[in-house]
Amino acid sequence: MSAGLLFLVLAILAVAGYLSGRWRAAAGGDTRALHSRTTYHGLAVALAALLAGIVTFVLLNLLATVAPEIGSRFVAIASIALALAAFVAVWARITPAFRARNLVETIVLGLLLLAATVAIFTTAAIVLSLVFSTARFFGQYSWSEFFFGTVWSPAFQGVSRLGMLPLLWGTLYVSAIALAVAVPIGLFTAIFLTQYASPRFRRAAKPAIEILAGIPTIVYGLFALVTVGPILRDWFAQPTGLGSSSASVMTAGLVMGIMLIPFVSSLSDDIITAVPRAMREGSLGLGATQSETIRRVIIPAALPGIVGAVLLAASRAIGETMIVVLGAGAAAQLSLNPFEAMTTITVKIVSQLTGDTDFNSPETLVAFALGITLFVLTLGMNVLALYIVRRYREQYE
Amino acid sequence: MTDATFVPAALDPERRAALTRRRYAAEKRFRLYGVGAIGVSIAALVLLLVSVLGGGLPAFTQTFVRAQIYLDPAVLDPSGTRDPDGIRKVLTFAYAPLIKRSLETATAELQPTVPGITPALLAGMVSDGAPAQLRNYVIANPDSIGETVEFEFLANGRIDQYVKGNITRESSAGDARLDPAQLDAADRLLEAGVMELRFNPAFITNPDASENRPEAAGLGVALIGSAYMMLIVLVLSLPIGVAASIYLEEFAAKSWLTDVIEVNISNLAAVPSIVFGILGLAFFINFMNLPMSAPIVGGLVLTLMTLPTIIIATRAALKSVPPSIKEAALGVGASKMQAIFHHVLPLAMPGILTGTIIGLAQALGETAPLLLIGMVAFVKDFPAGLPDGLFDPATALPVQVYNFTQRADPAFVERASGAIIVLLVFLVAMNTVAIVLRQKLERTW
Amino acid sequence: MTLADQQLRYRPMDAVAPALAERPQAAEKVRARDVSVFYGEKQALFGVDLDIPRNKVTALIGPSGCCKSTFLRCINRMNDTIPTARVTGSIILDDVDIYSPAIDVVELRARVGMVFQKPNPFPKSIFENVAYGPRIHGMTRSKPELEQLVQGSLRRAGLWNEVKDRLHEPGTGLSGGQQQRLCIARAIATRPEVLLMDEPCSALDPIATAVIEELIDELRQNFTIVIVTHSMQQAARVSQQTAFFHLGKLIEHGETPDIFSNPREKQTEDYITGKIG
Amino acid sequence: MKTLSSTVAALALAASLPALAAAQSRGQIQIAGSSTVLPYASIAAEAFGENFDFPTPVVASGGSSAGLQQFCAGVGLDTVDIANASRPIRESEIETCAANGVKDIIEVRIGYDGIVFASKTDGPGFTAFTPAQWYQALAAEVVRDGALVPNRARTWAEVDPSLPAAPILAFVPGTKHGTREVFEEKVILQGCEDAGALAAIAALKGGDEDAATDACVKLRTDGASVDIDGDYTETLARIQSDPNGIGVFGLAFYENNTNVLKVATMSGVTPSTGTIASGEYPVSRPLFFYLKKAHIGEVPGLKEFAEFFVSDAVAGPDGPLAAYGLVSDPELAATQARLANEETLDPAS
Repeated sequence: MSAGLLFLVLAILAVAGYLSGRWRAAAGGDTRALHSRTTYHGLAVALAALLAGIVTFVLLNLLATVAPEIGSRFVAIASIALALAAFVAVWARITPAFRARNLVETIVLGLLLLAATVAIFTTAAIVLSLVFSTARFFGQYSWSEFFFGTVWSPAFQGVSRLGMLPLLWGTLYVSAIALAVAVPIGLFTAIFLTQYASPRFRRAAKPAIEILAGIPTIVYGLFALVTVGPILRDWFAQPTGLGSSSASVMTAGLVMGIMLIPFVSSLSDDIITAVPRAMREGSLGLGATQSETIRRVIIPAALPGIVGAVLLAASRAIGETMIVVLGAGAAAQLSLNPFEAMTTITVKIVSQLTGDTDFNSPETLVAFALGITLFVLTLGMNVLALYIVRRYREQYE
Repeated sequence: MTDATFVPAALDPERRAALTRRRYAAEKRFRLYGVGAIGVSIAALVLLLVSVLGGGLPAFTQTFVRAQIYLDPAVLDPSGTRDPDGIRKVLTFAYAPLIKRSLETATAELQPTVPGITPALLAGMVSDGAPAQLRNYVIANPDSIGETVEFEFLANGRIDQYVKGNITRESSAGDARLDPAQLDAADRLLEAGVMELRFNPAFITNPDASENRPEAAGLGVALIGSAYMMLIVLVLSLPIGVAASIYLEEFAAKSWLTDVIEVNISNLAAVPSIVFGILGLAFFINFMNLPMSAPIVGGLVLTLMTLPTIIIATRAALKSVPPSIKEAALGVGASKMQAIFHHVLPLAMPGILTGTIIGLAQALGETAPLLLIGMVAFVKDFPAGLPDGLFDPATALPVQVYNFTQRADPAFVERASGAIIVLLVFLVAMNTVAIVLRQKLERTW
Repeated sequence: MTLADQQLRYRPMDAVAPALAERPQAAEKVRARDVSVFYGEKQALFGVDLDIPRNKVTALIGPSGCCKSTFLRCINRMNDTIPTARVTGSIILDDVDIYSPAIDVVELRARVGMVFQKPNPFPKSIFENVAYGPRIHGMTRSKPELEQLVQGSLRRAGLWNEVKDRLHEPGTGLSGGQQQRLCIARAIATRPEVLLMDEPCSALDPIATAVIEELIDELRQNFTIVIVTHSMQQAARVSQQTAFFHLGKLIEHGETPDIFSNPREKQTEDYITGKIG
Repeated sequence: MKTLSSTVAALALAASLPALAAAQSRGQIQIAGSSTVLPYASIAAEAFGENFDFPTPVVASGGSSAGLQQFCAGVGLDTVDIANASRPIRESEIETCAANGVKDIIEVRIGYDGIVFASKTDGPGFTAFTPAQWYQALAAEVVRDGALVPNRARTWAEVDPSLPAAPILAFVPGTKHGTREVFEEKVILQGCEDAGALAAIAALKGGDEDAATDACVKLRTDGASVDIDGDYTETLARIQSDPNGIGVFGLAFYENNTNVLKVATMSGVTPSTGTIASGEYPVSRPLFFYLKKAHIGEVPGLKEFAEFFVSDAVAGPDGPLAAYGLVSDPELAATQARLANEETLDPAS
């Protein structure tokens, strides 16, 4: 019996449960005497049958991965049998006093909780999908070399050196430049739009800027490569003698900064708008100028939210791939010069995973170790962001 | 400290005037920063849009060539029986000489003649897809064998680029794939009206084409793939996201579990998209054995990516509904669940929808995770209808853009920009809907 | 009497009309002439003429939606912050039309302070809340001076004894009544000439209200006060002058006892006796 | 309660998706692997779809490594049928394959990919190179006065006076590319040997040939040699923004862009499908696809497609693959015969 058919049976069972539950509840005649409305009786039967079936199916399938003797036929029959049992059990209990609504609400609450835990399952799945390959990588390559090595040079022939530090440095450097561009511009954009601009200008400008957020990063990458890179090289790097490469940390950082502007500005916009009007009027009523009000009252009040927005933008910068691929070059090196080519963790994840190297070799598996590093990095930043936001909130609420 | 004659310095009118001047200067500066910031953002937007539009609009037109083709029975039906199976056995390779021969006749008629043009060069001016077009026609109309039929073929990508003015005689000098004589012939054919440049809806509706045929490549499969994925994202992430938000916002007690969920959600919003790609590959494809290149996998991965966005927006929307409304419902004897589902949720709906649309728009433009689950693929056949089509191979719009930029023939650059335009149209449309919704339904309490 | 208290009594020269202090001061601090307010196309306030006497409390009363607050907000041009609002007519503060183009809104608001309906302390410490105005206006030269001023303002607002040990805790941590007094302290720290109060007690319990009312009565010595109130009892208790608004029009105004004991207009009488409102 | 009901319905749907998937069967051939082989495979797939009643095969690209990994994941309709690779399958990969039940693998060589050195048409006059020149320009360390010293050459003329006096700026494939391996082996290592450096370094390292080889193929990291992790379009864009640059391209890519690129000879031989097929031009690599024998007969059209791919009409010198830039394999007939007999790789080899 195919699983599709099984689910069809379960669905039919649920519909039947709903209708018959309602009918049985209404059969007493006076529906006003019921504790719960008839719909709830129907839903109780339907939900009980559906859930019993699905839970049995999932559990038995999980069991089947360790005990292969459980066949799919057995799983299907057991699921339907349990669904039927639940159906009958609930249906039989339907009386005017049956607290069907409470039962339905308990089940629904359970479902809501389940939906909320999807986030946890996703995280677990991410960790699981990274951790085995990472373990294989560290079986072939020393962990201390990976975390503290300062040379990144995978090789087809001879010995690869897979030190993560140059990549981490490149990641942080590019992100720092991107934030240095995006945060002031984004913040001032948000301030201007919320505090100074006429409603008409705001209505036109805000969506226009938000379009920047919708442009695929590949477009930004080409923009970096074709336009920004050569301009920076010809106007800044070469005259100052800092470098002659059009692909540089500065190129990628600037373009990524442009990409992040709407990100910072939308978030800050919402946060600034959320600052109570009373706060603003209180300051203006004291004779503060607009800018004094913004600098001394609105920004401090909105600060936790803005910090959160900036950290979110930072995670975004750290995780960005396409712009760096095209804008920053692929050279893994530790350098302070922003006009030199560098590379980031994400770029190397993609390139090592989509490359032509042996898929069992450390050169390919290193991508998973890099992935987990990146994951831990963004996790750390988010915990920090949450901590900051909560601390401030407690202080001012 | 009872000195009544003490006058604070601030009250000295001159100092005060100076201070006021300074304050106004600061105000002006501050405002200028704002104007500057907006200017930079908008300038960047305009620059980007101009480069995309300039490069991509020509992709919506295409050059076509009309030709009279003699469907030679000796080649197409060697057995002479008009047996459909026999006709099918003749491969496209046999059709190419027919086109070559017909074009040769056509050029001979062109007055004045084009010097240096050879049949091979002429045949090179039509798309590589022309033989297949011819073969499909013959299979559909076996009776036409032996007749001369007029066909309209796509012109070869190089010729098309020349007609559009993207390449000139100077810039194509030295191009091994384009002979000056072909350009002369193209000029002549344009004059004669045999060749023309016109709007090409096939760019939207056709599937992708191989690297030899940039002129035939379209976005059809990518559009359907993207649509399927968005459908999955919508169907899954909206209910799950709303359910999770309701739990967290209305029911969750402050506990370690709630904390863990909160941290997880905000973390997932920031996890690099490439990591979701690894997840999709390891979990959905390798563990759950879902097919590669299928919209279902892309949809699931994007759902997981979109969930945090929707949850965050939904929670904000739920929060903005004043507690007094819930209390009013509770006050007339509704259960908490009823109060939320009957009153709070409908009031929060505009905010939830806005968040959902923005989440969908984000998912629509996402490329990196799809690279790892086989969506960067050459897919020629359209996926089936729903729900089976969810498991058929397809690509997605942003991936198609990436795919086009990877190809050797420069004619694909134009198609990449064209695809970006289509993508942007969708994104702008979705964002507009979100904005209109927000403005129409926005409520202040 | 502390220095701060003296400072609070002292009024600076008017920057626009520096010779004003030497002239005999008129009995009216503020004179409104034919003031109308439009929100977009809609007219909200219709040709109001009203004189507000110096160092007295003027109460603006009337049913909700009668635009008392709108009129109040005209006096320090807070309506400027609403993009669609437009004000016509003139409001003369001492000798200066505050709607003339030469007027600096920022200075005006320093001279005409405002206390709002809901307490709105800034998300800063109590001290910083009060010090905010003096700081932005550059009123003090040194830290001790500022501290003096903050202390004086808090004293005048009757809050000093309650908060002197926790000046550096957030102002948002105070009770509603304390918050409102903090906002009053904040407003008087810039030593305004006129203090506008927009239903300052509507969010407070009766005890806190009584404290504020007492405070208003004291502040009257130094400030010209205009208060919008919903409560006729409150108007009767704290004000010397009362103006009655109805549907965007000023119906009548005069000495508070007169208005309450024998109103000239029917509408006023109806309102006072509770027939409308 | 409507919202609630639809929520429940959606959850049920979510739970049933994997089940639906299991019920699916597949009509089309699935191919994954090298992005270098992708263009050829897609041309072949397109032509196959046009000429046969089978669906057009789906060609995914994600690199040889990812393709082979998918290929080796197991046997069955939820795995790919064909993996494209720009290098031969490795021993360890065959082992992983075998461990997952993929035992009978048919190896098919479709032809060769020529690797050429090209620069901007109006750039410096890079017209002729030898491997030794490339080695001396790009090696991280060179032998000078009996010691290994960092390479300090700034211009090509410093390497060899016959070359233009343009700064050294080479865009070479990143270490993820199979092309890089060929480049290292057939240009840099060859150059190292030609220049006599291999022997000199080996002598310096006490006769350790492997260490000498490692030292030879180590490229400069001071910006003279730039790794490109993207594809050739990126190399081209780099060259267009840096006119002094010279890039390493696939022959097919160069042939599609002859109007902006000019190619240099290597050891006096001009790269072309002819010179590469004859072996005169030294830098090329074979391209492969791997086929699961177990899937023949299970996936409709699989063998037909494989045979069509390497048929004379497609992969021969006059076929569409060659027109695109594939160097046709002179031994194509042998490949066709092996495929017809379904000869598999010997797991022991």
